[in-house]
Amino acid sequence: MLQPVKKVEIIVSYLEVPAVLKILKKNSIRGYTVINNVSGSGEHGYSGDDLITNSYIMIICTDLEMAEKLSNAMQPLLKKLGGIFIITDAQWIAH
Amino acid sequence: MLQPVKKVEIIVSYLEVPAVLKILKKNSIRGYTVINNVSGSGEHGYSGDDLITNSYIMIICTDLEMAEKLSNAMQPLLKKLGGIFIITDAQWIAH
Amino acid sequence: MLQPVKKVEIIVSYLEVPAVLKILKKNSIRGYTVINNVSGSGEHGYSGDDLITNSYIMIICTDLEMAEKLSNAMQPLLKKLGGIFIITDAQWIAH
Amino acid sequence: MDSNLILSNILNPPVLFFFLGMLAVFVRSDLEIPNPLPKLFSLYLLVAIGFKGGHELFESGLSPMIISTLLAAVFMASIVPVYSFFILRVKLDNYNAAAIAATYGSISAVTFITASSLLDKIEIPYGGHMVAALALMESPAIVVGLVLVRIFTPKALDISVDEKHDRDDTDNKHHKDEVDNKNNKDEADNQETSWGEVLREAFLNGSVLLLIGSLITGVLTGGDGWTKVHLFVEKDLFYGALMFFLLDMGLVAARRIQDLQKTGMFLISFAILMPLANALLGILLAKLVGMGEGNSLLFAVLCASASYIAVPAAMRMTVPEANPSLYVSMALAITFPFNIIVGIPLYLQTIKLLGV
Amino acid sequence: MDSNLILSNILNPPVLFFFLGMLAVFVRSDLEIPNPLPKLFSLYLLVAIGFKGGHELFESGLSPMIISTLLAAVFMASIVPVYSFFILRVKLDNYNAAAIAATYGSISAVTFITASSLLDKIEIPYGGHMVAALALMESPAIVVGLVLVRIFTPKALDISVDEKHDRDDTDNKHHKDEVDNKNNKDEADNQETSWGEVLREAFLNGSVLLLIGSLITGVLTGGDGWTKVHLFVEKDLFYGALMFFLLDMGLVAARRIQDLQKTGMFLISFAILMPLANALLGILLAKLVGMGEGNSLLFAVLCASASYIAVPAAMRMTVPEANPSLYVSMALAITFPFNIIVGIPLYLQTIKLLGV
Amino acid sequence: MDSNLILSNILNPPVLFFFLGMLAVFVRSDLEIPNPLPKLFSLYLLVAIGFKGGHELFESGLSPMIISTLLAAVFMASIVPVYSFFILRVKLDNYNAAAIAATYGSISAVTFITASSLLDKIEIPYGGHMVAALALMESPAIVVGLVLVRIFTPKALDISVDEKHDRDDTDNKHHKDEVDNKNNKDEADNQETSWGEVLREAFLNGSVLLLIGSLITGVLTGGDGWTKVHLFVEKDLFYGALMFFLLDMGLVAARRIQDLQKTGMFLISFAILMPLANALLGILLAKLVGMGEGNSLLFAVLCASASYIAVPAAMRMTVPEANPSLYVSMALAITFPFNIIVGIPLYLQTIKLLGV
Ligand SMILES: Nc1ncnc2c1ncn2[C@@H]1O[C@H](COP(=O)(O)O)[C@@H](O)[C@H]1O
Ligand SMILES: Nc1ncnc2c1ncn2[C@@H]1O[C@H](COP(=O)(O)O)[C@@H](O)[C@H]1O
Ligand SMILES: Nc1ncnc2c1ncn2[C@@H]1O[C@H](COP(=O)(O)O)[C@@H](O)[C@H]1O
Ligand code: NA
Ligand code: NA
Ligand code: NA
Repeated sequence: MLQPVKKVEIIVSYLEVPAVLKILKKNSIRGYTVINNVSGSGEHGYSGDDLITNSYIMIICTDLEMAEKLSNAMQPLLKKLGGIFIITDAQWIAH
Repeated sequence: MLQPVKKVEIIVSYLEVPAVLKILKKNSIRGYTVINNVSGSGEHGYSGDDLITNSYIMIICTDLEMAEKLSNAMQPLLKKLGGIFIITDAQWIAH
Repeated sequence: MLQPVKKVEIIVSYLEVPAVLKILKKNSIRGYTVINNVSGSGEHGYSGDDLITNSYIMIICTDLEMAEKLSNAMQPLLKKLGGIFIITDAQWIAH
Repeated sequence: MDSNLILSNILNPPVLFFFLGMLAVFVRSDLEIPNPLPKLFSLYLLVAIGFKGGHELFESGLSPMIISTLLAAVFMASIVPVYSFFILRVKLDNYNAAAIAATYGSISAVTFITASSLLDKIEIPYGGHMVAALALMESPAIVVGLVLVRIFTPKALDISVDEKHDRDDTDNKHHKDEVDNKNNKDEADNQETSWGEVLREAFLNGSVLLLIGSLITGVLTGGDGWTKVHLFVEKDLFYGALMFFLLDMGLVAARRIQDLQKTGMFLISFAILMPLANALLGILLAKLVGMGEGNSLLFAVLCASASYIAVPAAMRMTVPEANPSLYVSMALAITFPFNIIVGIPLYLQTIKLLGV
Repeated sequence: MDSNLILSNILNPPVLFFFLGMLAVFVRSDLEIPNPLPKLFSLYLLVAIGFKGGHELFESGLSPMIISTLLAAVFMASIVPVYSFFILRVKLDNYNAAAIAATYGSISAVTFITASSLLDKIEIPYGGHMVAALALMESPAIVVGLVLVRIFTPKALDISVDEKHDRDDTDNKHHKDEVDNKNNKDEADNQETSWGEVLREAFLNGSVLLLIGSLITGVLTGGDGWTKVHLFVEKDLFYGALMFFLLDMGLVAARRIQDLQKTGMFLISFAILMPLANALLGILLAKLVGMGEGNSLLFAVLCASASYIAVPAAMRMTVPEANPSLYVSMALAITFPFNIIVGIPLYLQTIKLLGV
Repeated sequence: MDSNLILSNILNPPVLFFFLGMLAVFVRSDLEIPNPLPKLFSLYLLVAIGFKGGHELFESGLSPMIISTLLAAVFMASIVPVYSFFILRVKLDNYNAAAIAATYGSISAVTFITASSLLDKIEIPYGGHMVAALALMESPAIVVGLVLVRIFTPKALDISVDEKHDRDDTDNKHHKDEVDNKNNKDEADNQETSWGEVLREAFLNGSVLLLIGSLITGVLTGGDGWTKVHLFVEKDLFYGALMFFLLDMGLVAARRIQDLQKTGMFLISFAILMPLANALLGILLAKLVGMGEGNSLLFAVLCASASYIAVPAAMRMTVPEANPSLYVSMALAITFPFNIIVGIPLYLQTIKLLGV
């Protein structure tokens, strides 16, 4: 009943969320979850709280290869505009 | 000092949060964290942003079997109303 | 291209966030993400919703030892004021 | 149709802001009203119309005409979902038919408010009891919808049903009776809980409670309370909040328009023709009761409008087999703009023509 | 008691909305005012009473009576936690006793505002300097509470204490002195930081700063500033915001009521009797100072009310050994509704009887 | 300088609240206005000035003077970033120079509103068309900034550039031309998308659209709409919202001040001297056009102010090589407070001296 999946977590400026969702669409990924209004600090200094906040995007990939495919598709955006992309192993209930 | 735990993550419509908390209570789980106002897309189309948003619920289970017990208890709800349930291995500081 | 990292997740009262960020600074950690307005229940009863909410803090540590170092630095605070500290293995795109 | 009426309706700041919201989505602007700010405006509008209605009810007292109006309101709210259901069953399965029927049996408070702002503008009077009618019309359709599901798919309300309806949002198949209804051991149990939940959801949901609570507060605090807060619940502040809420509704409705591709012509036609039919029925009933011009318009608008908040929330929990993107999109992306832009002046024109 | 007074108090839209909020929780409605909207109302109310008080202070100037009132305020805020502490120690450990004592020494701004709205309604005048009294009474109790902890459990404020107090929310044991206080090497260090933090938390916390800042703004901008913004800080908008905030407080207080099971009869009685005693003391002091009817009521209400925002936040950080669900629930689920519903008219009646 | 003018400007509740916000950060109070409440105030302010400006435009109609003013506005918005760029290039790389230049070419609506509130206070009239000027001045600088980047670093706008500019926030090196601009196969493609995005971002971003939409609504709904909502968009409510928004701006600006350490004296001087120069140029142009005292002040303020919302958002996406903490901090932590506190009365004094 439990099935291995890859959990992808992305943190980018809220301005870039449309670009990320476009990439998901291109890769035929229909399932994702977004948390807006996230603040944080990284190479580009502090974001959040005031004018430009971050968003957190989570994608559960049942297709294990998809996570890495996605990481390739996201590379240019991350290189250019910064942000976080991580992959974790998890298990999910296929319902 | 670090101790293995199971991290359970649930994403459901905010309307279903009371039902999930009831299930937690039934299983004597007192510790959980909820993030409201989460948006997302899945089999049931887009939720969030406007009228009906999702909630993200996280439960750290120190009792490793509990995670799977919980997954069984949640099955009917997930089958009926959709949503995400995943389990990840983690370590925590027992304080 | 994918590189192993440790993902640290902390849940504490929003009142304690400045103290946690101070600890991060002391350990020269510049990258973190905070989600405010998180509710939850634990040993100290229910927080959130009304007067005192929790915050969720996530730190991706590329330096694998840092996660445990951080767990030591956080111990006294967690002992005193409660909260959650967990570590998960993940992989990230070094961009 | 009287073009002055259309112009009066459109050249209203709130209605123009609805267009502005839609425009923002069409030109892909990043304009947005972040959560939970829209909730602030909707809570405020409910309190304002409730309190104002209560105050006017306090002033006017109960009359036989008011009581007939309230009975007519409950009658329409109960009967609309029934005939809607049978029309929808022609093309849809029972679940979707019942959910959409309930949606159209209930009402949209903002459509009502927009209509009342037109009446204010062209100075046609209306009574505070119409807010009570509004409150009474929110809930019955939810219950009727569920009764219909229970009658036509007897085992459907079982909350622990084991097989999930294979909903498919990507194409346009809404086959009838394709759901497998397994019996389940603790069915009886679950059905009871379910009914309790349903009735609570129907009659005690947040907006109904806030509206009725504000109405009663308006009645109880009488002239004194009114003097204290009337500038909070009416006039400039009220219009301002309505402007912002309609701006948000424009954004939300326009975002839903793309979902309509999956909806098909049958449902799109339904979302325009059913309001017209319901409004006409409402107007005739209003004439029968002798409501007067202003109240008749508000009554017609209540009959014609569809719920996109209370009913979808209830249906999502109680008829999960139905596809929310169908009923929400129809109510929000077609019926709501149709009523706001075309419907309100059209119904008023009809009322004038029929000499209600 | 004068039943007119009770009715006047209850038939006030804000108080009725407090009941509506409680009702919503009791009937398990899904009505809610999502975060951070309640914060909007509380920020607004602080600015409004601060600015209004400042303006009135600008008009009246400082008088010996005003200065005596402010001294009386600081006196009560410092003395209430001391005697409360010794009463509470009979049944509780030092930590919980000190935290609850601090809670009752401080004040609730919304209780104050509700009382002033009753005075407005029955047209009894009161002075702008009472807002200054309110501001002065928020903080001292926090400091007194900590001093008490320091005196009676000398090593308690050590921020890096190694053993965690085994708090137990599920049953009702609050044994005295059960906490193990290990000495720690860098104790002195930590205590200093801790004191600095405590004083800042006490005197510069957000609500105190905003209130005093608005008060000073009201004084500095004089008649000119008042003309510009008076309709923003008083009358209909003020009552409207108070309605919404009390609606939220009703929701929050009712949700806390279930926590009271764990509280026990001793603390429930304390949460009603202590406000009565404090109010009476306040009234006597007010008579002594010669404050007049309106100011006496506000002073009594300040003495009787308990903090559920500033003090809990401070105590959670500085006396973590105390159980927040005790002091928050007492202040919020018992003392606050008691004052709003019964206390305010009762104190006013007493003032009238005593001919203050 | 006329000390009355300075006092009049500072003893304005909104300006005092700006100081209060800064003070809260300096004394490390926990005062905060949680997200998305500041957004509520900024949306409201845009709607209010837009609608009010539209109404006044409706009353006054278009005159040659108004048209000259709007042309002067577009001229200044286009020319300021050009000369700013060449000054900044002396010390900075092209990316940062262009981003900062664009920031100073665009405007800050809140600075404009604060200036208009001073004019209201000292009763100097001004025209509704100045809001149209404001709207016209938001966007051109974004486009000019990008054109400059394109001309001076021809391959920079390539959205899939493979090498990341090694931004370094911790020290103050902003070497010129250190960025490696690799050619990329699908460059042409990406540049096109990029340009479309840029123009949309510039001319259809949320604040521009809302402002222009409200302006047009104000024009279209004429006297009728104005009667309905004027108390929503002007007077007490407007000042109240401005108070809250400036309180938040004080908090935000003060938090940014620590970033200035990394900025260096060159940029700090630029952030004060450039507004002075731009204001002077604006005043001379205003004299040429014959705008009158009030409009001249608003025009000077538009020229002198720098954008900290629209332009940073655009630059972050389109010139990611530039360091946002530079241009945001300069605009927010130096130029904004400078204009609010010193600039506005100084520009007005200058206008009076020059007899504009
Ligand atoms: N090491 C990290 N751990 C957690 N979040 C991070 C980390 N680095 C960056 N972030 C998040 O990603 C956002 C953008 O990162 P950056 O582009 O590095 O400034 C930051 O504002 C943080 O919210
Ligand atoms: N693959 C996925 N990855 C992340 N979140 C998902 C995924 N699938 C569904 N969700 C979330 O779960 C919610 C309900 O899912 P569903 O019932 O499939 O529509 C969605 O609105 C998303 O927020
Ligand atoms: N087992 C758990 N799983 C998830 N979150 C938890 C858990 N225990 C505590 N928390 C979170 O941590 C906060 C503080 O915990 P505590 O100090 O135990 O009351 C709670 O309010 C929850 O948000
Ligand atoms: Na209807
Ligand atoms: Na007190
Ligand atoms: Na400028």
